[in-house]
Amino acid sequence: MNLYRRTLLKILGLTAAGSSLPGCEREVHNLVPYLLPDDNIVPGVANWYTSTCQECEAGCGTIVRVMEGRAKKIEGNPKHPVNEGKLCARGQAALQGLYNPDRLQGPLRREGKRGQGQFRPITWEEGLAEWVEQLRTHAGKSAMITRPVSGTLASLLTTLMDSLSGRLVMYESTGEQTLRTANHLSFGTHDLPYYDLANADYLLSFGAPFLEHWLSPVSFGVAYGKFRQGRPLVRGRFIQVEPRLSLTASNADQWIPLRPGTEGLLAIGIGQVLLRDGLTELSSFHRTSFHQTFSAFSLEDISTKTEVSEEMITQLAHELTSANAPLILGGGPAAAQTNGTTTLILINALNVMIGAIGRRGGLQWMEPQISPVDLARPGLASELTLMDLAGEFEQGSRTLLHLYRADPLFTLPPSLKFERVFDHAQFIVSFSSFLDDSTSMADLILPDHDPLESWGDVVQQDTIPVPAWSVSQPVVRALYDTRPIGDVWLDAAHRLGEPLRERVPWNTLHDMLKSRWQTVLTKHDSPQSFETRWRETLQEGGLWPSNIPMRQTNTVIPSITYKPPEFLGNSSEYPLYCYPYPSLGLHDGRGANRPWLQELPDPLTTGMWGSWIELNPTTAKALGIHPGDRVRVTSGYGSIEASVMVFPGLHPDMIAIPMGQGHRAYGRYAKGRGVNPMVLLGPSFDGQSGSLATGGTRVRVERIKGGSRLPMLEESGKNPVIGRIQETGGL
Amino acid sequence: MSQDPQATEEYSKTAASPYKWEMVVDLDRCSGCEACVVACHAENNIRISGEEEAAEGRAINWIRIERYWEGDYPNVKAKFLPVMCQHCDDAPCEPVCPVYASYHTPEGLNAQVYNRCIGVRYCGNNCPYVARQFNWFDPHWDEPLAEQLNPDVSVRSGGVMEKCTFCVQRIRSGKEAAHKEGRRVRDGEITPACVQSCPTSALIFGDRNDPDSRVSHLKKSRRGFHLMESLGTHPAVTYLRRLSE
Amino acid sequence: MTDRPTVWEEMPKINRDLLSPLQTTTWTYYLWVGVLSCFVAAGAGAWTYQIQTGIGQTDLHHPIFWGSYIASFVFWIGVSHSGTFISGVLRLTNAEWRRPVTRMAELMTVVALLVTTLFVFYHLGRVWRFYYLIPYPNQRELWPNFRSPLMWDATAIFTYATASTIYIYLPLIPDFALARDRIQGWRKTVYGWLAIGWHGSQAQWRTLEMAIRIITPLIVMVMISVHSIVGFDFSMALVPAWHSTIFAPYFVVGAVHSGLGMVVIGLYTLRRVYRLHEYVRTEHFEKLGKLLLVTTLLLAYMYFAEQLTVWYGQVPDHMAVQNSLLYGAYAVPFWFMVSCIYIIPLVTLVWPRFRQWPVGLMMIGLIINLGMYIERMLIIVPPLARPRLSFQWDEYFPSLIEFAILVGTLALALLLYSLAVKFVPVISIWEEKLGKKHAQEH
Amino acid sequence: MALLAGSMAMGVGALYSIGSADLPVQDQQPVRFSHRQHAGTLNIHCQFCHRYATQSPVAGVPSMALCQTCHESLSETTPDMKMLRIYWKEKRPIPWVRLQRLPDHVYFTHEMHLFAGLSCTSCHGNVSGMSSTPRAPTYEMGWCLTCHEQRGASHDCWTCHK
Repeated sequence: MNLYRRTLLKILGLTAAGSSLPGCEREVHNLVPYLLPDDNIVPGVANWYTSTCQECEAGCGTIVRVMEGRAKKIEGNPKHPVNEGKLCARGQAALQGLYNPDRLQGPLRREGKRGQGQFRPITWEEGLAEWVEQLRTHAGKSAMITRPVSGTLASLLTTLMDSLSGRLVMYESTGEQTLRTANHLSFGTHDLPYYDLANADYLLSFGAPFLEHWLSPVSFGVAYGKFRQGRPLVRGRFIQVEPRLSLTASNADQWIPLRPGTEGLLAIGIGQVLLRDGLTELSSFHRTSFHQTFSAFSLEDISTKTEVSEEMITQLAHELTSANAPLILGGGPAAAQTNGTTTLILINALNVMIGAIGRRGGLQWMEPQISPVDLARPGLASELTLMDLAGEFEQGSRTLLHLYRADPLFTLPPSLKFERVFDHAQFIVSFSSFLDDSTSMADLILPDHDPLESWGDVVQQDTIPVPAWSVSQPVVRALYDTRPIGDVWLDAAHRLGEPLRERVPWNTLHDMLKSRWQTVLTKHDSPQSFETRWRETLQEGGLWPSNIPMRQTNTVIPSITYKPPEFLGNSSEYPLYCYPYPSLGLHDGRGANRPWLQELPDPLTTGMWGSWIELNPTTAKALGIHPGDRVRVTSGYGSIEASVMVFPGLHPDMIAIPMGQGHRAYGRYAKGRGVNPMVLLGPSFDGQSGSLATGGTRVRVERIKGGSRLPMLEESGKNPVIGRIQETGGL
Repeated sequence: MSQDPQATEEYSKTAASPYKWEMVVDLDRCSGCEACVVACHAENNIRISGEEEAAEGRAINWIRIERYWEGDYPNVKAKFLPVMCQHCDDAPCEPVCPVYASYHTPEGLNAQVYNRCIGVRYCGNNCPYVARQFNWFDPHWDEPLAEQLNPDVSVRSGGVMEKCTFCVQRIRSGKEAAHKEGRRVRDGEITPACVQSCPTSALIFGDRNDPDSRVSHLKKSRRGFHLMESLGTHPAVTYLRRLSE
Repeated sequence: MTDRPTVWEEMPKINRDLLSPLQTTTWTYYLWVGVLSCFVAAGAGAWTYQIQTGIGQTDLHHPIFWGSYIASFVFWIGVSHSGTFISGVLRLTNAEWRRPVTRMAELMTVVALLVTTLFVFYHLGRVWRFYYLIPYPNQRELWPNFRSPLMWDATAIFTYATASTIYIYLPLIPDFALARDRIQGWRKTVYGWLAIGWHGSQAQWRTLEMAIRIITPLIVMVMISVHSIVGFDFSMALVPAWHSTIFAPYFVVGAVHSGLGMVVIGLYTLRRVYRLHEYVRTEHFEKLGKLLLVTTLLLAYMYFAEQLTVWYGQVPDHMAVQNSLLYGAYAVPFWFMVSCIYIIPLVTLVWPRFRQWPVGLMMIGLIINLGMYIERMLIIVPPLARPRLSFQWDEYFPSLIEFAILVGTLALALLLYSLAVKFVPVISIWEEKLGKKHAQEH
Repeated sequence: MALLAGSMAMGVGALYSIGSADLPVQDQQPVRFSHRQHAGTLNIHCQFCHRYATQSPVAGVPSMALCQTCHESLSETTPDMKMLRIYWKEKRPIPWVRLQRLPDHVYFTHEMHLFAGLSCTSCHGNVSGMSSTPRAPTYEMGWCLTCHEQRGASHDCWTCHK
């Protein structure tokens, strides 16, 4: 802390921050001048620097307001094609990552036993030396688990892990592996299409939470605004089908609940009607296979199994055909079952039937572009891939573990026994900025800069109409004695000597970044010098070529056999389905150390600062449970205790729990708060994509003693005496 | 702020100010994503209340998304209503303040002067929109979270009422920029933090005195209504009804 | 006329009886004062803690911005009306039986007013900036807002405090003179000052009586306006169930109701402690009982009328409040309050025999005041707890700090009263004598 | 009676003057800088050192490097010049004592006041005649208002309060 204070005084001109806090009136105020003037800083005047949001993988462009060396606010970059100047709650809260009181301030070495959480500060030299030593010892046996990174850092890490014969695993718990697999099986490409919501006039969504966290929520938000009110005379109609009324579903004109896991069956029903009533024109290739697929069940059967009436199925099919530009999405709970990939392929087939492929207001792919930095990054890993990695650690073929902004011990269900990796790893190095659940198991921590302090770039070619190659630059000087992960890896590579040194000759990630961008910016043969172009790029926030032609896609949907979802736990002992969903603010838990996000009320339950169990009112009544009661949820794999919120928009046979809480570490705001629903989940996978079926475990709920006051924004909701109010006046 | 004589004439001598700031909330666009809430917290130095105070119902939000349930499963609907200070032309909070901490600016803003407020909280009672929030304790930020605080906005001490200002600091700097260039503020030049962040563009802000501003156009929409119109508070926030069949 | 000499013989006894509290003090008194002081200290500590840490030590939270402090403010203002009502109104109506009661009631007025102002300060979020409320010339060129009912309130209470101080002081002058002549030590000097040269000349008596005759109707008018204005604090607001025209008279009657109850308690206690059975007789209790019956009926009528109008109107905003009272979250305190201030007094006080039972009346006084305290809370809290946006509906119950301050303040009131008893005769000696004389003349 | 009147007058006076400005404590600067020498004798323009005044809310204190542009070529004739040299050599900024500070709830911008044609001396006094800069006239609200009134500038609270 002392160090930090002194640094600040040197760097910053006016100690004005003190005066903005109350209770300091009696202090003597000093004016501390700069030693050397910084031409970019005018005291009292804000500078805006472009950057790229790295809170999720959408890659929104941002601009950061900086005054006197401090970042004040993050807003969307108006010129950026992904988010058009808008930014979600989580992106804006990135500031509290930068200024988080629990950030690691320098390299740490474990003391005491692993997992005890005791560390002592060391110097970078010590840390690097030890790490390089370990890299030598465990040559060819290292692995790295990281949150998805892209751009230069991705290619650096890929190159290095490649040279070290290491294994690089990019894991994201909401990486939509199911969707990627389904799209690959349907359209033969790994790229995700651009879902042209803005120009659609009818949207049928099978659970896709596109206004919350799905793929690129801000760009979907922008498109949703246009879809509803952006065109004169046309207002898009939106139907959402899913067992729980999500935030996205609550925006729909109609929410159709159905039995969990039967989304694919409903898609078959709709397709069947489309085919039966001749409402679709298909190529001969598809006609036979589709007929086979879509006539496997009778409509009556489908209606019983999905709990959606036959009339509704017919109506949906007819609405789809009478719309000019209908679009169908699938995701969220539909993808979170053991049959997730099949379901999504069936939904893709529906999109083919309504002619949405390659159409305006449908699914579009752009021609692949050569990005400034090569895209040689591995695909995202599924949970099964992680299991495979764990196996390698168990066998001893991997012994050195690197962690970067990934917290598998928190995001994976304990039933997967991923702690095997930590038990068997002989040495664990983490580059994370926080002591999260996994990093606190590390032996050596070499903390990275915050994204706002470091150079980087993000390549986004999925789910947008034009590629966005965004740059992020350090908008504030590093607060602490941390080092950018890229620089640290380059340093290590140089210490390891040839041949690594030759493959990555740069000293810093910044050098590497610039040299890579040089090839692109000069390739676009403009008369200006690279430096000018580079400065322009930084001012713009990146590069996004326009007029990218659309790619013709071949649909390769095979003949599909629908299989019903499988659930762990028998229905007599565990009568309820369980659906843990990513929280709007905390996502899978990475936002849990940001007080703004902790205090952000969940939009539907209005809960804050904690966890809760959502129960349908009828179910709650049958179980004799009142709002605010404490319950224990038990599955065959674990149990959690939390208070109940009665949630009217939930399938009666289902409970829902927000993810993101229940950290064992991760700083003062997150630690020990709420419960982690992952504890309940068993090893249930969607075989095709290898994704964990988060909706695939059954549970039971029982009331236990006690009750607690869960913070809620809705005052009346806290109090069962007042109950629920129905009036909405003129909304 | 001081002006050249001509501008002064224009600003203070005429009863009507050149600007009248208003907002439109399109409920058909609002998705309830709460980007505005965090934007507001970041911009306006809103305190972090913490779990305990939040449980006591004391979490401060200048803009909140109210959620109203309608119907029962399976025909249940959740409707969102963003509520912030409505900057009423006939604001009930203004006449009741014994010390003039709450007053109306010539530009139609309902102002709260924090350093004048002594915390009798009458204004809070009298606001039918429950837009006013009170600082029950002194604010606190764990170091170094306070580095983020916006120097353009006062940090409110305990015992003081606060509420949405339509981001007056942004209005002020927008007007200064326009004034230095000797022109009026252009439509869309000034955006409060919530409006700026709103992904679906459900919030629109502008000058009602400019007949061509987006706010002026949207206000005339047939979907438009005011919250609790019958109370006669004449809010500066117009809501556009959510459409449904 | 035959008893004439006896009346004059009684005079020294009256002097002795009524001055005795000023002259002798028992150990129980010291104990009582000591205990009260402890409570006051606890309350003061709680207040200090609240100022240091923040007004959040209360259970207040939006949308319930006002709570027990304002309720207590209204309650104590009501109590302070007892003095002016008993002595002012009864003086105006020439009710002879008032004589032993007036001084006790007037003392109550002053003590209650002091306590009332304290509640304003407890309530302020930034009490150290209280002077913003005072209209004084300042370099900021800022004035308070006279459109605010709170400013009306402040003005009214200031007027009432000034007027009632004068009102209690005037009839005290002859008694101070009496004390000056009979008590030695430092107090003699103080009484000398306070008696401002009273020596009982015919001219002085005439002036005094004239002054009292002038101020009495004035103080009654001030009293009515003061509590009307306290009612305006609420009825001027836009809050559902506050915005009602009946509030002003309703508040006045309510105040008198609790004030009378308080007088009965005081009368009973002082009579017991200082053995004033000769002066405070069953007759007094019976008369006060009748008055209480009147206020009970009046108040009940007004309350019923108000609730009836709300019910008949069926405006949803107002109905939400009424429902919460009748059978919602506030039903228990509501029905308890209704029994305390309407039902129990009504069924007991209609019996003449009951009215002649001092202990019973004292208990009715206690019940009424308990009920009125709750009633004040129920006027303030439920309407705030049911704002028009139902998303914000909430509940409130005073916190421990609030209770500590409330109890401490009650102790302070009792302490001040107990101290006052040691300083001024609790029964106006000269008026008592005058009464005896009148009685004899008739 | 005179006592009473006197104490009342004092009370009202105290209330009248209650403001928010700093009290003149610890005005001793670490280096005794003289505005008379710099702005007076040498006639250096205010904005040569306080260079942000026209473009920022704050006028800014000159960086050490800016001091050094002149002082580098000057011989150290006074102990304070030596002090300055020591600070510079040690690469330490001089912790100037802040003499003029507005509370957090006040919005004030040098930029707009200079744009309106005010001169620095209007508010800061004739510092070019002062060897040691005193604490400024208390920037009380009434003082601001007087000028705003005279010049017809806005009286709206939110012009200056944030």
